Amino acid sequence: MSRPTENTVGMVGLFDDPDALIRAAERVRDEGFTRWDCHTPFPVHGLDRAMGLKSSPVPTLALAAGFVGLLTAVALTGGLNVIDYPIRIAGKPIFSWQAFVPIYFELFVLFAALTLMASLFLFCGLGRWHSPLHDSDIMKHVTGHRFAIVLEATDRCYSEQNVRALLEETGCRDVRPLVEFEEEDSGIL
Amino acid sequence: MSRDSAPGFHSRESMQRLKAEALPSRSENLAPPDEITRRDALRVLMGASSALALGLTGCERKPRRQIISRATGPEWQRPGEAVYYSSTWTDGDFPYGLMLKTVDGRPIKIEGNPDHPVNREGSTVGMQASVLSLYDPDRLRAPHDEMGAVSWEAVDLRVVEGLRRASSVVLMTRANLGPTERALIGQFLAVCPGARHFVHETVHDGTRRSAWNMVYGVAGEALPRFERAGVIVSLDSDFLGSDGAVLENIRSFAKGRRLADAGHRHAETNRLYVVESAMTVTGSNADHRIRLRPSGMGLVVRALLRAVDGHSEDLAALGRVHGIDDTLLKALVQDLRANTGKSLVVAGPHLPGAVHAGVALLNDRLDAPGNTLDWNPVPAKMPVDDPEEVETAIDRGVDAAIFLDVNPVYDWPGKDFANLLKKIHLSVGHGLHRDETVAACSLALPSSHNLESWNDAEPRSGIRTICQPTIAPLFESRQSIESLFLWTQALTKEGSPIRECEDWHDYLRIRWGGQVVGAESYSEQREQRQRWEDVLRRGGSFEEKKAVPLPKLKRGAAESLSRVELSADGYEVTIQPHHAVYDGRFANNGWLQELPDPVSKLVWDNAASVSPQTAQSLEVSEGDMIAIEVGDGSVELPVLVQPGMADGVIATSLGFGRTAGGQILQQAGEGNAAALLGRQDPATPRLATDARVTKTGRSRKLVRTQKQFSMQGRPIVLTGTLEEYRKDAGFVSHKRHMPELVSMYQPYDYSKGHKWAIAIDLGVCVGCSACVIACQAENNIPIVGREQCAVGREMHWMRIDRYHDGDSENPTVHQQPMLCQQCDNAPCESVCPVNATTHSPEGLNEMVYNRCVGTRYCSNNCPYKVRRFNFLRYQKTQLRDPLQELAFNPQVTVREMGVMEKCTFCVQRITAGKFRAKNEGRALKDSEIQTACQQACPAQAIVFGDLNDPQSRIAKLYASKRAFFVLEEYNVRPNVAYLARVRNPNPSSAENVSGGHHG
Amino acid sequence: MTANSTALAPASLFVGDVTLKGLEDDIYRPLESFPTTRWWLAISFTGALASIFALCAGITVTQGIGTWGNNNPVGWGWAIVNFVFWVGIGHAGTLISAILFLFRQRWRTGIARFAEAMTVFAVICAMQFPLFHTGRPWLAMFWLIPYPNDQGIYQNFRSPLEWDVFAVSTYGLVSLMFWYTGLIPDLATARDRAKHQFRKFVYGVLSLGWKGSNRAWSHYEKAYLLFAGLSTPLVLSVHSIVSFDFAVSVIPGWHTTIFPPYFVAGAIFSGFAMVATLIIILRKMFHLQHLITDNHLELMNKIIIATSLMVGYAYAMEFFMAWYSGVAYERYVFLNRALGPYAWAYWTMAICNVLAPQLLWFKKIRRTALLMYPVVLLVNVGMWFERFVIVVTSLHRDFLPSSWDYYKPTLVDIGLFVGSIGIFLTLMLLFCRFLPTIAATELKVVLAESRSEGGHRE
Amino acid sequence: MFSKKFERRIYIAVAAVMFSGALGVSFGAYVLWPSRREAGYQPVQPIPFSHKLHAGILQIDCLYCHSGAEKGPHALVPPLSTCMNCHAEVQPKDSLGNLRPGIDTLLEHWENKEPIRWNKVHDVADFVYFDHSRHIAGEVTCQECHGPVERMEHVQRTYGLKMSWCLACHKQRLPEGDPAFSEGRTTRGPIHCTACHR
Repeated sequence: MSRPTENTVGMVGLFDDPDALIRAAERVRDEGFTRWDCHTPFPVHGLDRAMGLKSSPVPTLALAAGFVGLLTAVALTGGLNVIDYPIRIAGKPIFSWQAFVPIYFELFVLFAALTLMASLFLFCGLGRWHSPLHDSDIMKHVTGHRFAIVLEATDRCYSEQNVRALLEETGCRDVRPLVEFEEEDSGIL
Repeated sequence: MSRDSAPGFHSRESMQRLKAEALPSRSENLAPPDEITRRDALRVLMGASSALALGLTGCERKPRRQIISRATGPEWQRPGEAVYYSSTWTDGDFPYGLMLKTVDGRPIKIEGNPDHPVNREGSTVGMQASVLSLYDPDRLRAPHDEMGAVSWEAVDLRVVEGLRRASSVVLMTRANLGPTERALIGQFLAVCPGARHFVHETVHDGTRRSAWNMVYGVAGEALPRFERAGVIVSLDSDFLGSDGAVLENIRSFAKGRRLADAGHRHAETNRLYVVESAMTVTGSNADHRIRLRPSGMGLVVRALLRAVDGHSEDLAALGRVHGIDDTLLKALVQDLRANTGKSLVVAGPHLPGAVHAGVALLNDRLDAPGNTLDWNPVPAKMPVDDPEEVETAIDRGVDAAIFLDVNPVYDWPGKDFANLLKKIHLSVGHGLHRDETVAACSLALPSSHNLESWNDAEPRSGIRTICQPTIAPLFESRQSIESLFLWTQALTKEGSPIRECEDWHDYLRIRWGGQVVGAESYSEQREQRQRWEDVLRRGGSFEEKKAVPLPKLKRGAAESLSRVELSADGYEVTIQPHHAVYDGRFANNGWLQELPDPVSKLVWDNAASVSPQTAQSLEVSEGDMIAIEVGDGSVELPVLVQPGMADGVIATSLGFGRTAGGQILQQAGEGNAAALLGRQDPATPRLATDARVTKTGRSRKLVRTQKQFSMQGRPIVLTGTLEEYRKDAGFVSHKRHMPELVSMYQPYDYSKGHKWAIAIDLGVCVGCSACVIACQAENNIPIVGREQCAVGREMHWMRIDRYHDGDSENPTVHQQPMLCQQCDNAPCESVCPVNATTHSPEGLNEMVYNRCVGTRYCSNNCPYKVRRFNFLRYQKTQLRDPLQELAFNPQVTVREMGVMEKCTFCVQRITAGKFRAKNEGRALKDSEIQTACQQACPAQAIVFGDLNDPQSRIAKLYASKRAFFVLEEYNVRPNVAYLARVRNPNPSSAENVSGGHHG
Repeated sequence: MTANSTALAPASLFVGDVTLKGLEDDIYRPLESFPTTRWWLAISFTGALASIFALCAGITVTQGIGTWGNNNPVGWGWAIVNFVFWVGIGHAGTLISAILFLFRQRWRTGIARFAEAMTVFAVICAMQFPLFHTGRPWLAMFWLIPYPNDQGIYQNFRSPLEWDVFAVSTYGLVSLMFWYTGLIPDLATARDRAKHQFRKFVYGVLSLGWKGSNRAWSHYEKAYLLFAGLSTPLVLSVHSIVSFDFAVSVIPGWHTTIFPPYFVAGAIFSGFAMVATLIIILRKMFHLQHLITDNHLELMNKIIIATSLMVGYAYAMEFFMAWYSGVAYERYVFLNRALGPYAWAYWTMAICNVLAPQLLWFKKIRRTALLMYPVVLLVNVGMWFERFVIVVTSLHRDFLPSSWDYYKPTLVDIGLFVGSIGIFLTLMLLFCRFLPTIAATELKVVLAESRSEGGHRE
Repeated sequence: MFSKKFERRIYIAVAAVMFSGALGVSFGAYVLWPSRREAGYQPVQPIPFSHKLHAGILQIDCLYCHSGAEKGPHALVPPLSTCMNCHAEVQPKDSLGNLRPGIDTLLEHWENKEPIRWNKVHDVADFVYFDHSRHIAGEVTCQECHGPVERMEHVQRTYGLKMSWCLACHKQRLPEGDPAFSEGRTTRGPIHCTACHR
């Protein structure tokens, strides 16, 4: 096993109170940081605005996917029961769209829901397990009952002293460097 | 070559050709089916069952098959194509003409011979089911002696030796013997000096025949001509069910019931009065039905006789004694008097001679002879011998006994026959199965089946029919009469003509003039051969002869006989042949065991039918066992409560309680009613008037395929009276409320091409159930067994629904054949998720078995409940032997477990008919295609055809004002129209019950 | 302030002094301790029951539907009864989660996770029956799904059974995703609480790398809201479509327009009853009375009364409509239900579903687990009988009296039902042991709110 | 624990599973696709009968031997007597003067009146009720279903004979005014179920 190397990749400020976090976030936002995030055990009301996040594109995507599902359903029922092989059933018209409505609805919902799930992967970083947060015990606080603000070293505005000062200014008593243990890469696997 | 033909027979031309090429001899072309045909027979859903995703067939390609090309193929027979043969049904109670459909050398379906004047195309359930018995794996397959299987040579040696040495020989046969058989028996008796011939049969009309013999002075039988009768009175005669040439009776009775809308104001139908003890098919069709104990029948006849002459005081007495409404009787008498020369009285064969003598007098008084009554000097059945005579003969000592297709050990109306058999040194049992008698004999010889046999019959003067084999014997069997022929031949001196005959077939052919010994010129030979082939093609010779008039009645003899009184001091028991298994000879036939009784809908069982009141007084309910004792005979039977039975009467059937002869009959009910035969008076073996009945405390669940007989006031079967009909031919519209039928959708256009439909005339359907078995035979419908019937899973695609109406003790009966209605707006179709049931442009509700996944939703959603589901592997359970596969119709897929099935209007016949017409470049003719049920129906109540042909019979029936659809108000647009039954009750009778209910 | 709004106040959803840490400990305790002997006994019992299902399904597939009690008029028997029963139960979860979420009912958090799990498991049970009830399941499992094939024939999209395929599979899938989405933050908590490396690894993989990032929360909350928004009409549609199996037919007693709302109400009714049945045991076993409080029970009981009245109304309305329609067949079916050979089933249903829940008008009963327990049990029984009455009594006597018959289940029928209960309970037990049974993250929000509320009050 | 390497492994694993799944399904579907599997079947026959010679070069009409095709459902493989119509005379020999192997076998069977067991090349499931006569009457050439038999030395199955393949032809729309319109049919063949299944 190769020796892990230790890199400091950012700075973490831990808070006990969500309101303090919001205040800190507002500061950080105003300072012009871009590569930073807050980590909370539960969604904190007002934090989005404090962080200056844009509203999520998820609803639009889901709606679009729903319509794709609807069209798929129309194509499926119409294509198979009307165009491909029109069979007389129970004296009903070949294109008995009334009877296809349940399929239309279900596929609308199914497609929208699948898109929601996919957008979670896409936008919420699901499926990205690796994070320096795990390497120390910061994550333990975050999923428990404390609130963290993380500023990444790659940010343009980042410098260790600056950031530490900034966080302490906002009333953070627990500022820690974010450390990443990097194992030496050996091949793809 | 061309000859007259009744209109509307299936594939007339091709059949003529095929019949012309009937088999020249047994040895040629009768090879057992080879492998091509075996494969063709097996239209099983094998592919579909293994076809998974993508319609894949697992890892292997589907099994590869071979085509076997013969060295020389018979030119007239193409694989897979049907060939028809004429023949005769010699197995049953009457030798009806048969038309046998064979495919690749195996008979698969039996129809009536349309040329046969007695039955025409009609067939009985027994005839239809005969093909199943042919392939019965339980048949005795080789001759056996006490030690085991032996060769026929050894058998013949032993029998001939035995007969030579014997000083006393008994030959026992059935009553239904052809003229050639009778001739051969005569020759046998001549060469075997100690031999006596006895005829044994439990179902016979000996009592009636001997009464006729006495009153007319001549042997023979009276032939009722129902078609000419305006008023028919039946005294316990089930002439539509079991008495006489039933197919002819039904046809001629229906003739007198059929109505056409034109001239409905003056429409006439016959009127049927039934005085009966048990509820029968005939009673179910009565316009007036009187319940009466058999012992009262004599009184009725005498009272009627006097009343017709104007002395009606006896009628009132009858009312007092038997509780009969005398206004009805008075109306009946009036009717009879008004219809002199057009009325007919018949009495059941089990009734005592006094009744028959009285009936003869009454008919004479009503001028029936020559009008509604003819004479047949040559009855199909020989008179039955007195059982006591046989017993005495055996008691005196018999060295050898030969039993040809009789089963006395099972149904002997006397002493324990098995014990009698033990006294005989050499007993020879010849039978289809190893039945009770064959098993008890020293030699057990397998008989060939009807369809493997040569024979003939002469049921009427001028009608002689031939029975020819359509398949070589499947086993090492021999026709029983052929055995007798060979033994006779061996006993005969060299040089006599019988020695010249090669075999029984030869003997028969010579007697038919098909071959004169020492052939003359070539042209003469050719003419003989031509004549013989003509006989084979037509199925016999049917000469148009003038009806034989009834012999002059000897009034004195009749009057004295009619005065014989019958004592009655107990429960009265009548014993009738079973509607399906007859006297027990068909007990191993699953189709027949599972055919619901037309009256009680009972399957697989025998029962003691009693009226509700009798059941109450006996303190029994359905299924409770009662012991019936008559004289020294007794039987234990489960009770069946049957409305319409006369109080104090127990009706039961023969044919159950078989103990040997196959696996199917093991499932059937116990209780052999033959134990009661002739115990009170050997002269009236099937009637007892002093029976003792006790409750045993045991019970047996009776399985009935219909449990509810009330129509619940629903407009299902619509009926009206003749008076209503005369007033308004469209009386059905008043019988129910019909809302306006609206649909969201534009209906499909069916005006192009064909539009198939069926019309069923309820006015002429008597409910005989021949259609049910015909359907089963045509469509490879499995039997499911007694246990499965008990949980309501019978598979019949067609059933006869029966409803009781009015008086709960003596109900009016409505019957309705119910089959898939092929609805244009079929509720079943829209609910099938996999498109397994769809609608054809010809209006058929199609069912694709290989697509069906078995959700049963279609069946749930069927308002008529005519769909049937393969809950288990019914075909597999039924097929105990690959042999049985040969009975399959190769044109119909055999359904596997988990598949829904239903009536298709015999789509295989429709397709075949259409293709034939198209290939011949002509339009389809009306009635060219017949469904199996239609073809079998003796009353011609079912008509199938193309509604788009305005000249077709079906189109005319659809236009009839009597036509209605069941559940029409649901707007499913069925394609089966029912023609309302028009009953003809006497308008002057108090009991003027009209059927059909409103709301 | 009305009692209701008090009950709905966040503070009323906890008993005693609950801290964020304590709450988390209480919820995660079962996951982090070794299973008790009781649990092992319970799961061996339910596992044995579940194996009965496998046995009976095997018998059915190899020998045919003939091993069941179905016959000719009664083409559907216990299998479809069980299907509708389980689907009905499967409705409470999504309903509690989605609809109550949309209505911002805070009390949902205590029971939502559990109810959602119940949904997923009930749908799993439900899905078995339509498949095994077909005569040829080995074909049905393919031929009901549209995929390219060489047969050239496809499904009939007019059939309610085909709608079922789409509805139930969509519902199952969406419920699963909804449930799992809710689980992700809690799984992350489990991961971070884990002491053992293996446990950490498993929960780590399952939580898909959740880091509680607010950028993620922002999308997550939107997505969750949308899941709720989609699930709400879905849950209504699914049981409507299940009811179409009957309502679209022509059979008297089935062909009724009241069925969709009646079925949905019934589903909610049975779903809440089943949640109550199980959660009362759960909170006792895992000592969660302070998180799943009597307030929760009372609120559920109120919904049970409400839906019981709806169901009762539907029963009455069916009779009224049968009479009012003037159709003899309809009238007969309902008279036959109440007075015919299956009257015992009908009255069992009516007593369990309409009469028994009336006890819940008493506050004492509503708030006492022991007293309400028999009532909710009876509702479970009654709702099974409701489906039995609908399926069997309508079929056994329909239009033509000639085909009328009686239906009796066989041991295989019973085995399949008991087996499905086994499957359900086994999954439930596994769930209780390996996944957080209460939505910890959401409860933390509520707790936080209740704190701030409390703070305001002080 | 959740290193980049771990992450990468999972990605690779997921990608591999998805890829191989997709590959497996498409390959399986390709290999097992029924018409593809059924097509090309060419069993060895007991007599190396050459359709190329008889139907192609000698131009014997198909219906001469397969005489049932015009008249009924089965086309029929001829009885040996049909072969002997010609081969009683035509008995080609090889350079050594021996009878050609096929002829040899034929004559042997004919002498012994022994049937020949041919391997069935064109076969459909038992629940398909195919009728040759209707197709011949509908002017469907033999080759449309059997392929260019007259060019085949040994017959092989050209098409899979699966339902979708049948339907492709049956579903072809007829031109307006076709006589079939008067029968209510607008496609080349009937497409309702009982046309082939019952």
